[in-house]
Amino acid sequence: MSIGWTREQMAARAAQDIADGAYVNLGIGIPELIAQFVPEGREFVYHTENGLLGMGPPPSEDEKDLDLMNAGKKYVTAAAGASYFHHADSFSMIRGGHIDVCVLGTMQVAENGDIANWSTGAPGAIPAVGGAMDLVQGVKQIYVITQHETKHGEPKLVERCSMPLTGPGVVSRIYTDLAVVEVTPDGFRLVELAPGISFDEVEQKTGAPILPPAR
Amino acid sequence: MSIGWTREQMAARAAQDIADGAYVNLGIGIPELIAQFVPEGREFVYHTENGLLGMGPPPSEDEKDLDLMNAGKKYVTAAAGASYFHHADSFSMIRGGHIDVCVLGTMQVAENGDIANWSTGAPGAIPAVGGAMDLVQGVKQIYVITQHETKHGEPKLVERCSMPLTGPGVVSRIYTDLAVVEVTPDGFRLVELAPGISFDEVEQKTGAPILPPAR
Amino acid sequence: MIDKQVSSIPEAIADISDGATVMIGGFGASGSPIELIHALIDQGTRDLTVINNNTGNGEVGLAALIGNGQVRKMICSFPKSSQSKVFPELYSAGKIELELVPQGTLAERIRAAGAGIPAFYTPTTVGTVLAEGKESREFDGRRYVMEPWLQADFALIKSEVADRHGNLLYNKTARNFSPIMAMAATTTIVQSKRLVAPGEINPEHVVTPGIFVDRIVEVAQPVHEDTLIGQGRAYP
Amino acid sequence: MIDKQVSSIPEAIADISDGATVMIGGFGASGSPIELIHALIDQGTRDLTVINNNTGNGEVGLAALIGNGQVRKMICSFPKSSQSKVFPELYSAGKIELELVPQGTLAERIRAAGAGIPAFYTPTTVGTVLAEGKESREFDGRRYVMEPWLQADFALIKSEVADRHGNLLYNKTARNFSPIMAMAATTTIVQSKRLVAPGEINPEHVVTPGIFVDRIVEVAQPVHEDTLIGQGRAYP
Repeated sequence: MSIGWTREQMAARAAQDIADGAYVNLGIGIPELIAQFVPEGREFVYHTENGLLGMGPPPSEDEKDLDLMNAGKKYVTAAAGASYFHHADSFSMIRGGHIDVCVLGTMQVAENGDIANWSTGAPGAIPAVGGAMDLVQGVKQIYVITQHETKHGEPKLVERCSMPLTGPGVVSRIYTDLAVVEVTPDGFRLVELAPGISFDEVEQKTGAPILPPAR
Repeated sequence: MSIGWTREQMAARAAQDIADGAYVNLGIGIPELIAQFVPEGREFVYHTENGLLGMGPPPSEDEKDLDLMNAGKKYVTAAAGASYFHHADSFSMIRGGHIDVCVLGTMQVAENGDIANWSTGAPGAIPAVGGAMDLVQGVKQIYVITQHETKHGEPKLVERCSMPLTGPGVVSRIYTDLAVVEVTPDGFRLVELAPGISFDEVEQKTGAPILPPAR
Repeated sequence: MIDKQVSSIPEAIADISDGATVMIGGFGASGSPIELIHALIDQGTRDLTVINNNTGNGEVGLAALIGNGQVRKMICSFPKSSQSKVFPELYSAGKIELELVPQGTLAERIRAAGAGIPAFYTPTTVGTVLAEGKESREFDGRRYVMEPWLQADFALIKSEVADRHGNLLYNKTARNFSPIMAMAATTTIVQSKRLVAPGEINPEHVVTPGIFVDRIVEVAQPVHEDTLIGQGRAYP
Repeated sequence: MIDKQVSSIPEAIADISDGATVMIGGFGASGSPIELIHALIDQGTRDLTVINNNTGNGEVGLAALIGNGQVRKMICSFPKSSQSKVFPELYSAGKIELELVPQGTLAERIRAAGAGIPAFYTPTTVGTVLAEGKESREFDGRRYVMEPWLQADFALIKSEVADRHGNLLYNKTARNFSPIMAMAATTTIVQSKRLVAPGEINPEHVVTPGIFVDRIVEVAQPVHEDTLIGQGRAYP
């Protein structure tokens, strides 16, 4: 069995690709870990769509304010230089192209950049979209962090998404436990392998052709 | 010659028709005088479209702040309970139907409620509209204060405006030096005569049929 | 004199009648006007259309209003919650309607109603099933869908500080949808933790100008939805 | 580390090049970033499209920029002024273009650009000559015209207080168009009377969040347009 990157290592690797001074929106789950791995000398400003720019780390029990939460409804703090605003202003930041990077988890991502991460499409499922469709259309760079395969060993990087799309052609980079993959006009292209992982293994576990790294 | 109402009396008469607690936007000129004639026991809140709700009277020389002006670019004060906001929010108040009454001066007003008060339409004139077209479309009640005739003795209350419209069918009441006139589905109707003024005189100086007061 | 204060919660909401469309501020538990919602449960108003980002948590507040069968239709972006089974059960049983609106589109539709903009174009949902049936067109080579404004008869809002004019301050991220809902509703009803004299709120700091507020009732010690849920409470 | 401060005005505006579209904050004299405008005159940048509610006053600031022949086109709502003959003379001589936009539509088009809304509908201008050539349609029995967003390459803004993140406070009605212009421009350049450390501005009071600001230059003692005009000054 392969080893690859842990969740923390995936987050740390993604953080390397975010520029100093970037405005960043982090999805729920592994993406949230990025805030723990900001590279030395860089400062990211976190946007949370419920109305806070400059989100800080979780509060101590003393600091906790029931009215200060993030979009995942977890208690957070406000960093120095933060600001509060209403929801229409918050989504103006998103839709208006002011956020530099959004890092999301996903169920599927396709070689053309399509992403499906809001609904399995199963009959009877209660649809719930939140801000996902706004984020993928509005943020300048959409990065995905995900296990390379589902729990059932099926590829999450696919030729075409079988689940309902969140947005078409929006993803630029994918960080998995096995590799960093970019989405190019020619499809998936390997950027970097996790330690101990071979290109063959990544190719085998990817549901679409994958190109070797650009020279 | 008729006497009729002075500018101050016209403003005072219009103020009588504004309810306690109303949000009011006052145009430049005679409409501004309304603020001096608020009826006993009533409170009006003045909106000025450059970004202040709760505009107060002109400042003393000591109070004057070069950054606190009204839409007519005159220095003003902020009353207790005032708020500042940006221009898009300010015109949301107007366009969104939140302002109760707007009182405007005019060049012409027609029996169907059309108003023309932004451009003579003369060739070569520099067009300048400001917020007039937003106000007439957005505010709940549009009142007009104007001399009944132009300086050249021509009627300002007309069958159809000959000048370019500011907005169609928007005016509900007109306060002139001679009379208070309402705009009804049947055209102009007299509400009240100024002291010493006869219905005949008003009829003669109005460029459209005018109905006697409703019983 | 302008004085939008009313003396009791039941009086503040008395004219919300069956069939009304009601916006309720709050994102999750933060900013939820629990006392106003519970009064609406006490009043028994039915057949409501409720606009909120979510569908409530636990068995208090909005979840309790839904659970009590008073809501015909929810308009929201995220009707699932780890802390509430109320909506999912009713929805699965076909007993409540749902209009699913992406969060940013929901916010913008509400703001548009307050700003007198009957419709606008957004890229959100383009290329997805949620764009089906929507009018779309291209601007500068990119496709957008048209979205209509979203108006309401009433908005129920929680504020931190208010004055008799209706000027409001909020607490941190409890602000969320409340300022735009106050703009969009015909009648905006506010429960405020503190009431101050006009002039005590710095005009530079006002978040919701009084023009958008119709009634204010003081609720000096509001319960927080998260506290009630932590105590395992249900309403009524 | 995020630090949007630049050390000089010429440096702040150096990349504004010929042919750029520039939004300039201010309503009349209030909020006009005089020092940034005068630096643009010094720089000699030409063929500009300028977006402002007016066309400047006297022979300083925006009026001086226009008078110096650097502006190809004005987009504004009220190009006349009792205090300036600069624009009217050039316009009558056919030497400058004008796009006349009603004030509320101007504000909303700017805000739309900042919010990623390529077009919206408004009742303003319906039934007037300013609606000619515009697409219109009915919603709920009332007619509206469609208006496109209004984007810019640069915004020049005057603030009262700023921090290195770009969070801004304004002074009274000097706020006017500045917050929405900061949203709508690719690059927003701010002259601020005071610079403070992050955290000194209460997050509840921030008017323009730093995300909308690119550069800040301190101008501790800005001249006010009205003061210059009162002194009969001309620039340069």
